[in-house]
Amino acid sequence: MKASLHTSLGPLNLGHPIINASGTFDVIEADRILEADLFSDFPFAAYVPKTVTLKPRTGNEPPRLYETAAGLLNSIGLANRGIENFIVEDLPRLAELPVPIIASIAGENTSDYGSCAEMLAGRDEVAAIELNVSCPNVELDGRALGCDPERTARAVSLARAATSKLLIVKLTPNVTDIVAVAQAAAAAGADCISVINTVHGMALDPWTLKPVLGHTSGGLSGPAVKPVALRAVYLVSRALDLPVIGMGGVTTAQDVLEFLAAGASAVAIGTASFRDPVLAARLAGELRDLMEIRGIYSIGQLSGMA
Amino acid sequence: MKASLHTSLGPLNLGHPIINASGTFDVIEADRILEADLFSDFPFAAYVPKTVTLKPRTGNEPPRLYETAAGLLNSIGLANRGIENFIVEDLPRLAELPVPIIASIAGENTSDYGSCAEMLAGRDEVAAIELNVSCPNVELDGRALGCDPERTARAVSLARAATSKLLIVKLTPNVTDIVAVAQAAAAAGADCISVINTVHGMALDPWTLKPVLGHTSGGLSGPAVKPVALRAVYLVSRALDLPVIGMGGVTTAQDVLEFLAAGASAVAIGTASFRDPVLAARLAGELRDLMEIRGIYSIGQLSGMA
Amino acid sequence: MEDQHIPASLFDCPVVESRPVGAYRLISFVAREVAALARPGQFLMVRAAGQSLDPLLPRPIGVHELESDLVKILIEPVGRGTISLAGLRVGDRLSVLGPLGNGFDLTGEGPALVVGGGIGAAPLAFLVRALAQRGREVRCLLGFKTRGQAVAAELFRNQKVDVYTEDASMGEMGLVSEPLTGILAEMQAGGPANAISTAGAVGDLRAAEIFACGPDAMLAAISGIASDHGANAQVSMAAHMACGVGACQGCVIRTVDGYRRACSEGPVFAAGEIAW
Amino acid sequence: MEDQHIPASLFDCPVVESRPVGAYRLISFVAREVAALARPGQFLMVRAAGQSLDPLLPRPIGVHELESDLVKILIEPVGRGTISLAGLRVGDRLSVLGPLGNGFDLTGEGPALVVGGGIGAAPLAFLVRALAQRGREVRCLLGFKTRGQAVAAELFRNQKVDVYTEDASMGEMGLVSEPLTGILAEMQAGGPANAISTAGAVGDLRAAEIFACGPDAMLAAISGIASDHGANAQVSMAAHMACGVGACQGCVIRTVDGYRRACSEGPVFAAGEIAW
Ligand SMILES: Cc1cc2nc3c(=O)[nH]c(=O)nc-3n(C[C@H](O)[C@H](O)[C@H](O)COP(=O)(O)OP(=O)(O)OC[C@H]3O[C@@H](n4cnc5c(N)ncnc54)[C@H](O)[C@@H]3O)c2cc1C
Ligand SMILES: Cc1cc2nc3c(=O)[nH]c(=O)nc-3n(C[C@H](O)[C@H](O)[C@H](O)COP(=O)(O)OP(=O)(O)OC[C@H]3O[C@@H](n4cnc5c(N)ncnc54)[C@H](O)[C@@H]3O)c2cc1C
Ligand SMILES: Cc1cc2nc3c(=O)[nH]c(=O)nc-3n(C[C@H](O)[C@H](O)[C@H](O)COP(=O)(O)O)c2cc1C
Ligand SMILES: Cc1cc2nc3c(=O)[nH]c(=O)nc-3n(C[C@H](O)[C@H](O)[C@H](O)COP(=O)(O)O)c2cc1C
Ligand code: FES
Ligand code: FES
Repeated sequence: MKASLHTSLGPLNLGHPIINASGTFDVIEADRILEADLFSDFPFAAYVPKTVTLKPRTGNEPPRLYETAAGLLNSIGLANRGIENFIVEDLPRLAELPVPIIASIAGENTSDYGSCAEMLAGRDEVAAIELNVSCPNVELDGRALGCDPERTARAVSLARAATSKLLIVKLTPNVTDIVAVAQAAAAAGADCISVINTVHGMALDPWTLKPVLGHTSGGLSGPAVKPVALRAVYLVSRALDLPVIGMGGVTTAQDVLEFLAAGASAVAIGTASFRDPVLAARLAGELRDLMEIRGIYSIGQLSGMA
Repeated sequence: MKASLHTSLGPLNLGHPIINASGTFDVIEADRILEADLFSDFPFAAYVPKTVTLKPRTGNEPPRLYETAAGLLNSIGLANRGIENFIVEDLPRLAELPVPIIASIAGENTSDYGSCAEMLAGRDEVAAIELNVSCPNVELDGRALGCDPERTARAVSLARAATSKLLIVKLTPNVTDIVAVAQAAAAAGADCISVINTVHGMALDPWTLKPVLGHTSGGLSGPAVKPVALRAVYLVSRALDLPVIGMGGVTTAQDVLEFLAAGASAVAIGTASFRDPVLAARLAGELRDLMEIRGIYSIGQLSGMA
Repeated sequence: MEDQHIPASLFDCPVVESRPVGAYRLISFVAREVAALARPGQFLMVRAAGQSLDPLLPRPIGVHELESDLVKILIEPVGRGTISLAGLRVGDRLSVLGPLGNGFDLTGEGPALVVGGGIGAAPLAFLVRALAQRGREVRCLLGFKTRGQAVAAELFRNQKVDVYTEDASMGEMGLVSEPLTGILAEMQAGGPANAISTAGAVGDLRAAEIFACGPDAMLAAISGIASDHGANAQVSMAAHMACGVGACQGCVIRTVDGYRRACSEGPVFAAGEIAW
Repeated sequence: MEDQHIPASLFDCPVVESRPVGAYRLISFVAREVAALARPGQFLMVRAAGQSLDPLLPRPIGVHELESDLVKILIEPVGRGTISLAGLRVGDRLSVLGPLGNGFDLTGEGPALVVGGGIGAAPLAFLVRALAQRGREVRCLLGFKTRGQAVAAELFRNQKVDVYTEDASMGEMGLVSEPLTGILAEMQAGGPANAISTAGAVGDLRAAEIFACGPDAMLAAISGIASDHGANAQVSMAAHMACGVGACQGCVIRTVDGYRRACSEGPVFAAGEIAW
């Protein structure tokens, strides 16, 4: 018997549960630079472009990256060409992808979320909108809007009012109570929760002993944060009756299996794509094998098994 | 010119800045089991015994340990024989150590902190008291008393009223705003801040896909959390005019150097002692070398350099 | 079990042999002090020497055998730590803390029934040899899932070993605990005390004694059989460990007297002490 | 610099040579496709193949030289990633993504002044050879801190190289940027355009052109000298990278037009583009 990898996020059907994490995979650039034909042979079940904002952002001062033990610190600072350019230049090209597009948006204040959602509301190429309320690299103190349940709820309400598209809210782990923020998002109309964005952290240059990152601190991703992410998925999926997209340190098919068992309906790959640029293409098959040797034949059976 | 490693935590003078993290080094057991004579040749500049509580605690259901990427999850649950036994059985033996003793105490509620501090107040063997308000393994939701600035302040006030000994408050990173909790502790009379206790996390058994730990979730330590710890030290030491003990993932002399540069006055070693049981004996010498090649000749000069 | 205060130290040891034994890997390294001090059932905290943080911590590994200055360990690669150990080759170095733990109590005099399951067989080769050297009658039963594991029985060179596999690919088919009742009765009958029909009293040194290492379920079954027959049983228990020296309280086993640390109060416990 | 759309792929490559070259390590591996496609100044994202998470990510490493199916890289072990790469031995395998980045633009015709600092010399051997093959007059200056690094100059086998060390332990003493003004003037004078006294106009193909790779401070100094003499300069910039393919926005360099990604819009930039 062959395990089915089909899964869904509310009304959004996915051929398998593995998608990319926003900001870590650029299909247009990758298709240009790599030999692989990514538009016809796309490894993920949905495509999440880099977060866009109302106005273009140049991003934070470099250096923006530093490897730590089993982790990566970044302080990109949501560098992007703005939602206009995204809609005009990228969306038409992205529409050629054989999978749904989940646009990711962020704002400098709650009203930006409403404005951005409104601009995407009429775009048929966009299957769902992810509200990134959790980037730690915008404010210097690493305090994202999503640290506050009320501001989160306000941002979600404004987006909800602007569109009937599937609304995913991506939360930060840098809070005392992630479940409270998730509940606030749900009450305000979120259809799905993504956890986790990066964990705030910092590194010093080994020689100068000054902060390595131009932005002083940054967000930690990769295998180092997997235990934090798994716990967030477990808690949020138990507390809420919404589908959860799990991410944070997923590097192997075994990790995907664990995030699904913890309660996720889909799993996103970020940092691991940097480590192994062809990882995504292998994962779905390996996941099926791991499910079958355990006698698990559907994602539904697996999801929340823990 | 030889660098001086002398440092201090308020009135408490230390021969060098490297101490052990509570719960990770048991000098009585280690002296019994290992060939080394730890009572005469003690590697740390102060000794912090395992946290004790008013009543004995059996601790959490096993398994209590699991290795993750560059990290260790534990859910010991403050297993200890109670403060009475600690005072009667351990303290006389510990008094033989050539270094100051920093007793670590925790409570199930704020008043326990007052009671425990009172019991230690008259013990000359105890140079300082660390209030562990941050153990993630007592409550099932991982919510330590130290997640709440007000409860933290109350626990500190009660301990402060009970003793004039140096009071160290050990904080959890599992909060939205660690500086706010540190400030509450300081306002309530803390003399020194320790950061960080473990980061909440979780792991699943790779085969059964159930939580590995008997307690479901646990606390993450080791190199994986170093960026989180370094950031906490940097923020807290800048915001407060109190000495800071830095810890979380310190594994090499370079790490010690970085924590001091980030603002710590002393640095504690936890998980790394499991990896290398003779690490502590080497670190002070290696730290001096790293300081000298950088032209740094005192901890004061180094502290806060970042 | 009694603690005999053998001082443990940290050693940096060169690997001089590394070869597959079926699904396992046999690794020999030079560690004179460990070889001089270790007793059967003791363990070592072992990791590949060096700076790599993957894996982060050493793993508890039983002493499989000693041969002059050499210590031998047998590794089943199941996860991050053991896969790394199984990858060691001649010339690589090991960081070794030990010997640790109490080991088996060999001071009894009755016939010994040594039972191993899977990689739990690893520390038993040394045990069987030591028991035989003390002049005790020894029978050894080893159970495995598959032939790939069962070939490890060849490491018990000069000892007669009965092998059981779950898939009948080698030796007898079935779980090693199944024939136990019969064998135990047989051994008790052959014992000089000859008091088996009334079930030899615990503590009777001439009664058969069981020594076991393997999965919890196997040890629990053996414990039940032993108590039914009034035979002593010593079981070596597994637990995830961090410090290995009693400091972290991480490796506790549930006993009838509460939690006990596998590293410093075990790993060998009287079967009757364990809260199965 | 112009992008010539050479498709990059991921390869698993066996190491066939690994030897110290002073303070650096030279590693050769089989990578037919990379050897066929790579141009001077391009780089590879490289890590030891396998499951170890330490280090986690590949590192950008310039193509040092090509030799039929072999790609050679020169490693300065400074941190987690490069120390791991320098530890590779014959028979180990590398995971290699590439070739990546734009590389140097070799289409000019004037004399070429190639300047390297420290490990920045690594990609220049290939460059010098390619320039010479195009019939361009080439002078090469390499600066190092110490003799341990400077022995890497021996890798520029058939090329005349002027070596400078800061501690005078090999070649001339001093920074490589110091003699530059004089040499540049000399080369411009020798150039067929012969318009040096009025400082050869930018874009004049017969004017001397500088190609440089090394620490930022060196590149900034060279850039200043080049602009003083109206010479073109192409500089290869360093940045920490994660994706290597323009996706993460992590490797940006501050240019006069804002941030540019070193991996996909560089690593080679016209010196005048950089906001020093
Ligand atoms: C006293 C003692 C002696 C031992 N002797 C040997 C020996 O000689 N040879 C040998 O190969 N192994 C031995 N082990 C077991 C070995 O320590 C574990 O298999 C090892 O810790 C697993 O680590 P890992 O990183 O490879 O696997 P992990 O990634 O930690 O775990 C992989 C899987 O194995 C399970 N697992 C891990 N450790 C244990 C454990 N201790 N008990 C039960 N399940 C576990 C996990 O739950 C998981 O399903 C011994 C253990 C103890 C306590
Ligand atoms: C296009 C390109 C080509 C390169 N070619 C080579 C090469 O051929 N051979 C070679 O040995 N190295 C080369 N490098 C540099 C190499 O990638 C870095 O040294 C490496 O990333 C350092 O990683 P690490 O883990 O060893 O050190 P880390 O632990 O990351 O850092 C150690 C120290 O080095 C500093 N550092 C790290 N990376 C860089 C960097 N890229 N620039 C400046 N300082 C840095 C850090 O700030 C720190 O002080 C190249 C870099 C680029 C961008
Ligand atoms: C370089 C980098 C850039 C990122 N940019 C974004 C972003 O634009 N929007 C967003 O929602 N998350 C962003 N993230 C967070 C990831 O989407 C993901 O939540 C996080 O990295 C954890 O997953 P991982 O451990 O698999 O990387 C970024 C992460 C990295 C490492
Ligand atoms: C096994 C274990 C037990 C611990 N027990 C305690 C404790 O009793 N009291 C306490 O304050 N912290 C305890 N901690 C936390 C450590 O003291 C330290 O804050 C944390 O592990 C981070 O440091 P590290 O990364 O160096 O281990 C424990 C940590 C571990 C791993
Ligand atoms: S492993 Fe630490 S107490 Fe046993
Ligand atoms: S390294 Fe990712 S954009 Fe350059």
